[in-house]
Amino acid sequence: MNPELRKLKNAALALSKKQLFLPIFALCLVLIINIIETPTFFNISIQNGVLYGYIIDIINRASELIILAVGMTLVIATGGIDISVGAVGAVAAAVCVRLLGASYDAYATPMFLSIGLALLAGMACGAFNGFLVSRLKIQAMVATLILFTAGRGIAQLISAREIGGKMVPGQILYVRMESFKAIGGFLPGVVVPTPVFIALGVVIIAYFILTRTALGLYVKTVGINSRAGRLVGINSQMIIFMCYLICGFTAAISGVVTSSRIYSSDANNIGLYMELDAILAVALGGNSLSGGKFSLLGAVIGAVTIQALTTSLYAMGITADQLPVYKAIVVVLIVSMQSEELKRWIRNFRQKSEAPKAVLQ
Amino acid sequence: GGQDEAAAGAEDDLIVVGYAQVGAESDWRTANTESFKSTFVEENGYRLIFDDAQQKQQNQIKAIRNFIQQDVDYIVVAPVVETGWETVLSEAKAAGIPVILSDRMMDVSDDSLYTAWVGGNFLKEGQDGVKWLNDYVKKNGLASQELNIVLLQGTIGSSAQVGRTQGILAGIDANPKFKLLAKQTGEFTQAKGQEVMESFLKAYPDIDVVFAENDNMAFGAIDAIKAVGKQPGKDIIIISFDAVHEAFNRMIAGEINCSVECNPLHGPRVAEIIQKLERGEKVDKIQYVVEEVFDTSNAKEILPTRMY
Amino acid sequence: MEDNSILTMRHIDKTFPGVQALKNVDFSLKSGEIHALMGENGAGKSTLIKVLTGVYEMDAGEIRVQGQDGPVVNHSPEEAQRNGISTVYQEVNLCPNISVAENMFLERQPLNLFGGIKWKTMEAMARQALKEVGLNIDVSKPLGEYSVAIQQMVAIARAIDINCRALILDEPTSSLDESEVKTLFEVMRNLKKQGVGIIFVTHFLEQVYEICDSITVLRNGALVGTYRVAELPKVQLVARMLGREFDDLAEIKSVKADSDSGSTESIMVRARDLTRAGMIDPFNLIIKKGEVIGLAGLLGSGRSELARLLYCAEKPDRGELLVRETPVRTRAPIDSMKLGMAFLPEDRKEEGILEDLSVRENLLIALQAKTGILKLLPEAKQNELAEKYIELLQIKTPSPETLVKQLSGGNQQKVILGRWLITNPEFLILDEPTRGIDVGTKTEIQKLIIDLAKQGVTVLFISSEIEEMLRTVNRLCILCDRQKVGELNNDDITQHDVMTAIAGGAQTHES
Amino acid sequence: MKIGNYIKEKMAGTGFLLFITIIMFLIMYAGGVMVYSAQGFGNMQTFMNMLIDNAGLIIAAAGMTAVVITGGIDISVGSVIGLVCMMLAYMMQVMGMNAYASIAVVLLFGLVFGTVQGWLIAYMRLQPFIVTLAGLFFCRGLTAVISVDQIAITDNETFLNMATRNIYLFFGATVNKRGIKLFPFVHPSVIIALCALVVVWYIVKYTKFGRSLFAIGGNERSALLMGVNVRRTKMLAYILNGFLASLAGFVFCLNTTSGFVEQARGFEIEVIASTVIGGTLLSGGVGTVIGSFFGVLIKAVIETYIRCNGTLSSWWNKIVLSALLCFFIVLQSVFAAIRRKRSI
Ligand SMILES: Nc1ncnc2c1ncn2[C@@H]1O[C@H](COP(=O)(O)OP(=O)(O)OP(=O)(O)O)[C@@H](O)[C@H]1O
Ligand SMILES: Nc1ncnc2c1ncn2[C@@H]1O[C@H](COP(=O)(O)OP(=O)(O)OP(=O)(O)O)[C@@H](O)[C@H]1O
Ligand SMILES: [Mg+2]
Ligand SMILES: [Mg+2]
Repeated sequence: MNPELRKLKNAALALSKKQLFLPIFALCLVLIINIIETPTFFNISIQNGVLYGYIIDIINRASELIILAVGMTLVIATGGIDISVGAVGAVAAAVCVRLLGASYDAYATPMFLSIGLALLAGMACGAFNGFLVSRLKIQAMVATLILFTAGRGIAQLISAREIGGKMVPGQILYVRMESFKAIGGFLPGVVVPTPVFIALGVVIIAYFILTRTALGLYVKTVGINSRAGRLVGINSQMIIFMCYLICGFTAAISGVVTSSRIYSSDANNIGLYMELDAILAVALGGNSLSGGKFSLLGAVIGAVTIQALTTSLYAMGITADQLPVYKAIVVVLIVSMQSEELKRWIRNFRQKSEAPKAVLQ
Repeated sequence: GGQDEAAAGAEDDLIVVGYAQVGAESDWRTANTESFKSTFVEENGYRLIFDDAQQKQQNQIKAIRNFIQQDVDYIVVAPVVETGWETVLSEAKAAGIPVILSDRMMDVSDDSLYTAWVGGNFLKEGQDGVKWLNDYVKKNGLASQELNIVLLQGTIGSSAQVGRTQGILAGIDANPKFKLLAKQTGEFTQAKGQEVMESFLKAYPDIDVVFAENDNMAFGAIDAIKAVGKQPGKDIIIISFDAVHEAFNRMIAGEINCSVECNPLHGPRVAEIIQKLERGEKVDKIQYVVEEVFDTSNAKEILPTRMY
Repeated sequence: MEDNSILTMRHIDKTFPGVQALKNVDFSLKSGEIHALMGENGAGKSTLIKVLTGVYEMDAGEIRVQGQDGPVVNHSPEEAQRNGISTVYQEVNLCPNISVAENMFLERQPLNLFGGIKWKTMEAMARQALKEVGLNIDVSKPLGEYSVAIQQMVAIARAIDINCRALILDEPTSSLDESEVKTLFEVMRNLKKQGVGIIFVTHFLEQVYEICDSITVLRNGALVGTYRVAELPKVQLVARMLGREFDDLAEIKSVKADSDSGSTESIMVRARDLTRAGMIDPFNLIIKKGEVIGLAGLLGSGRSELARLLYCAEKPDRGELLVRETPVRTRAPIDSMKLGMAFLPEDRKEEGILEDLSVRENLLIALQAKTGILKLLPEAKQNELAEKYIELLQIKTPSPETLVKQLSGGNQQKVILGRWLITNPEFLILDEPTRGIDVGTKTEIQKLIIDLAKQGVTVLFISSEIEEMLRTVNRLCILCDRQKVGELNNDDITQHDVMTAIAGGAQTHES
Repeated sequence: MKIGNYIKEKMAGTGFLLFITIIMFLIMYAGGVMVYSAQGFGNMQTFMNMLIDNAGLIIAAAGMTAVVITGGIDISVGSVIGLVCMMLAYMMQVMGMNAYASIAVVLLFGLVFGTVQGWLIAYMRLQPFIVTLAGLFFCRGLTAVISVDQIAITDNETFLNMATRNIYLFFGATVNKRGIKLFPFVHPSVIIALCALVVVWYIVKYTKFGRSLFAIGGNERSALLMGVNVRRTKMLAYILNGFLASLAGFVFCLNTTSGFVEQARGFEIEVIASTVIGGTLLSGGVGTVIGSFFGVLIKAVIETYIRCNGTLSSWWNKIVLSALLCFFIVLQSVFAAIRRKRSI
């Protein structure tokens, strides 16, 4: 009995691993098309001491999205959604830059302190969302809509500059100290862009927490049936709250990274429309937006896929404003590729169907 | 009803002006708003009703309708876009309220719908940019050699983009030595500007000149250029527009060679027009604000005098 | 096609990943007969029905329906309905958010000339149809506001109202109690007179012998045989179902005999004037350590609510609760768990299973929650426990990693039971634990309860089957109209005594 | 007494949210009239403007309601509207097409687009959010493909007449400073919107299709077992919504008489917001078309507050707007919670 059960279990595990197969496949597809289109796509060279090339660009630019996707995955797993991440990022960026101050030789506030406070600001926003959703039972999309709008206003308010003797908000503040640019650029003597490390760090920590603690299981439970979850002693409200908190945190990180890239706080544009890409990333990772089961790595791959798509479309000389058309088509292709229904059709096509009619899944 | 008249009576002396602003999407815009807010104050005999459209035309249309209900004396609009004002302006006309445009033009079937327009001449700005480049190459004796040019456009369709692109392209065509390699929109933002410039640099290793249709995109471009180990302002000439505060710092640092001003201080000019209209005088429809060209040579002394 | 058979199924095969649910099954239903479909949990009853009604597509086999020459394939329940087959599936399958009337007439609403729904007419019709099954409720309220039992009756009423040649009832009685069952049988007899053929799935043998004409037995997805009721005594039927000789009543009796000794004097739980508005009136209750106490009452009498209050699934409005004589301010279920309580809810679908989690995760979630978020149970331990309880409760599943939603109804119930046993609780609250469980396992569970009691575990046991409770409990607590109306010590009292007690309670309550 | 019963009935079940939504609207409107009477909040026309400004929103919200009731969502509406405006502008201004022909074309497009999305969601079982997100990208991009310029409709007389014709009410006139007597009026767009509203309301409340939407939203599986053709119904919902989106686009274009790439960007958020304010649950199964209508009006009132205040800078505008929104939503949820307690 036992050994064969083991076998079955391993088989099942293998299957669940397969879940990641399609997202990866999709990513590869995008990349392969590239070689055909732009042969130089995979060239990586070292220019003035740092790695250089499309691939590096993709990973580098995907970093923020990856970081966001981590938080978004959790939120979505609880059956919610957070459309405020972009704005929250802007808030964090504003806090960070405002604190750092705009001088060439010294920060008004030590860098790590101001970054820390920026992250706190992000978590505060996350807490706000979490409170609305978990305690007041407000529908996630609407609850987060509030910061989605207010966030940028707050960010503008924070990024004030002294003009003609009085502080005028709604400015674009610039950080001049080179050392701040390292976060979004390169650490001295390192050939890989810093954001990549940050993204990697976030993913690893998240993965560790989810696999070493029961958080992952709890989140799934809450997402599947929070009532049942409550009866088996899981504090659904707490879990949901935490997920939004984490999401706010990741949003803040990505915001700070972006602001360091442009070493300024552009309240109107930092993280603009990022929420959509983040959600898309989660979905491309083979996750259901209705909550429950989730795959963190899937989301990460999804994020990279999106950036790869964008970068390569640019490389193919498609203009920014027409890009969405192609993006849309590819997205539809990828998700249909992952759809149960398609698999079923193929199966039916090959031989009589084995699984229950997907009507009931 | 009665209350209206009462309210109106109380402040008969004040001229009520409704200003439908685009938003606060750039320093330029904020400066423009400030200029209006500081001009139309009670001391000068005005009451300003300010409305911020959050970069959305439909909001602006709503605002104008609201101004009509608030029964203002003048409506000032800085249109988000040039098009689509037929319906609401005809309502304003029916209510007999004069409409003055600031910054962007309006494209309507009959231009009696608005009284006057105040703003910068984007076409001229574009031409000034190229003109500066021509002088520059002459001065530095580069006139003989070919110059490879790329153009970072603004948000497609915005009149700043349309006008400047037009001016720049015309100028480039005029000079056989100038060669336009590529143009793409950076949507007026630093991040996009950087991203687009990066792809330019990959595609074309030998770029000599960058036109950026606003300063922010230029800042992005500068980073992209630095990233490939070239020197902005030396290896690659950078010409940008707007001449915001930060742009001067960059010119002083020698990273931007030239920035063509786009003057946001429309308030006083509009006030003039209103005064004329109050006196029943005739005003001419198109009124440009004065705009200059700044470059590394004069940036340092000008900077302290800048209001934005 | 035979004389008067309404539908016949031949050589039906159906495989799911990991299990062959149906192997070459034949089945035929005559008009005017009530045909019982029997088998253990996971035998394939529901699957057969779902294949018949086009919920699943079969791998092989053919279905013939009276009036159609040539085999028919139903691609959807809708199509099945058009072929004169109306079905009540296992588990209530109605929409909680829309009104009772709408649930009854969905897709069949009475329309006016402009294709608009005539609401008033519809609600009148609904009221009428529900009267037929002895239900008199506000049909304009959302279905979700009524208890499981009522929902079940609505589902039945709906199926009956669709005038059909074949009516399929998959475990309709599992959540009903005596009186409802009686009315249901009345209705079934009438239909029978009208020549309707009825497929009736249940785990209650008495009911089968009370109303059915013939029996088809499935075991592990294979057909054992079809018999006339008269020709097949109870004992043999059970033997056919389980594939081994077995006399449940005898076994249980013997067990019960010594079960009383389980109870001691130390008190486990004491409730003082515990109450929650609209659910149950204030009640006092003392449960001794190691005793098995049952809650008897009619539908909506407040049994579940009483249980829920003890576990703090809902917060009481007033009153206090003492566990081991120390008052508790429990705020959430987790606190009750920490006190050694365990609660198996009545509504498996809504509050029990976590559909998209594996059997293993479903088994271990409670223990995990108890150990805390930071200490994840080691993989090895998880598998060990999971396998242990899968064997102990004989849960039919391809592997511990199978999604629990893929198990048969009864097996899902076992999983939830296992979930709580793993936490080895001191006070076990079971609300309808044997609902939808087959005879074999049912007795297993009853024995289990008694064994637990022997080991000093206190058990609160709710069942709509008074028989079953009489076999297991030491003490019965009678509820009526959301009031506790009395207690009976279980020494040779009969079902009748209990019923009278309930009735009596009702009278005292009236006056 | 009778009214009391009526209200009780309304309070029962899902009617409750609708009920409080309407009450809230009335309160907020009354408040506005009191505080901002000097700013002409009390004028009949101010209310009419709410309808004129939001005609498109009203239609889109009605469509969204139908989709959300099934537990789905459509975030492509904003882009569809943008695209429709661009198509109209391009066809009439650049290609010089006849107004009615162009309108027919865009409505047809709406149907087709809705069908495609519906098919992908209902038959390919792709997630609504993602499919419509792709739809959002697609339409926005297509708009740019058609033209990157701002195209104003200035030549097409028929269309401009439709756009600017005033339909007057013959009461509630106001006289402004310049002594001009202004009768309150609406544009044809409002009439179209209200008609669409009524039709959708009827469909949702009084047709089999409409009720099936609720069943699916409540429990798709059960709906299927009860014999609902889930796939077809879902697909139809998205077709309906696609059509209404394009109709909204047309109405929107009547108001803006132009097409450009950024047109109606982010509009979907407004649509969803008003739908939810109107008491529709994004989890599906609960919602009313009338509710969504009042959702729109409530948004309009909040915005009018800010306009009448007339001093808020860009950032405060954002903050105050969402603060008011937040306040409203929280209040709503509190009411809902109280009621949940009551019912049990
Ligand atoms: N959707 C499904 N996917 C995979 N396996 C399934 C599915 N549905 C049922 N099964 C398997 O088919 C077998 C028969 O299940 P079925 O529900 O027919 O049993 P049953 O006779 O109805 O039992 P019960 O009396 O508990 O309802 C079981 O082993 C079950 O695990
Ligand atoms: N969700 C609910 N909404 C409104 N009333 C409810 C709800 N749940 C239970 N009730 C009412 O509370 C009373 C007690 O219900 P409860 O479920 O405890 O009865 P019961 O004895 O368990 O009967 P059964 O479990 O067989 O339905 C019933 O009158 C029922 O109508
Ligand atoms: Mg079954
Ligand atoms: Mg119960």
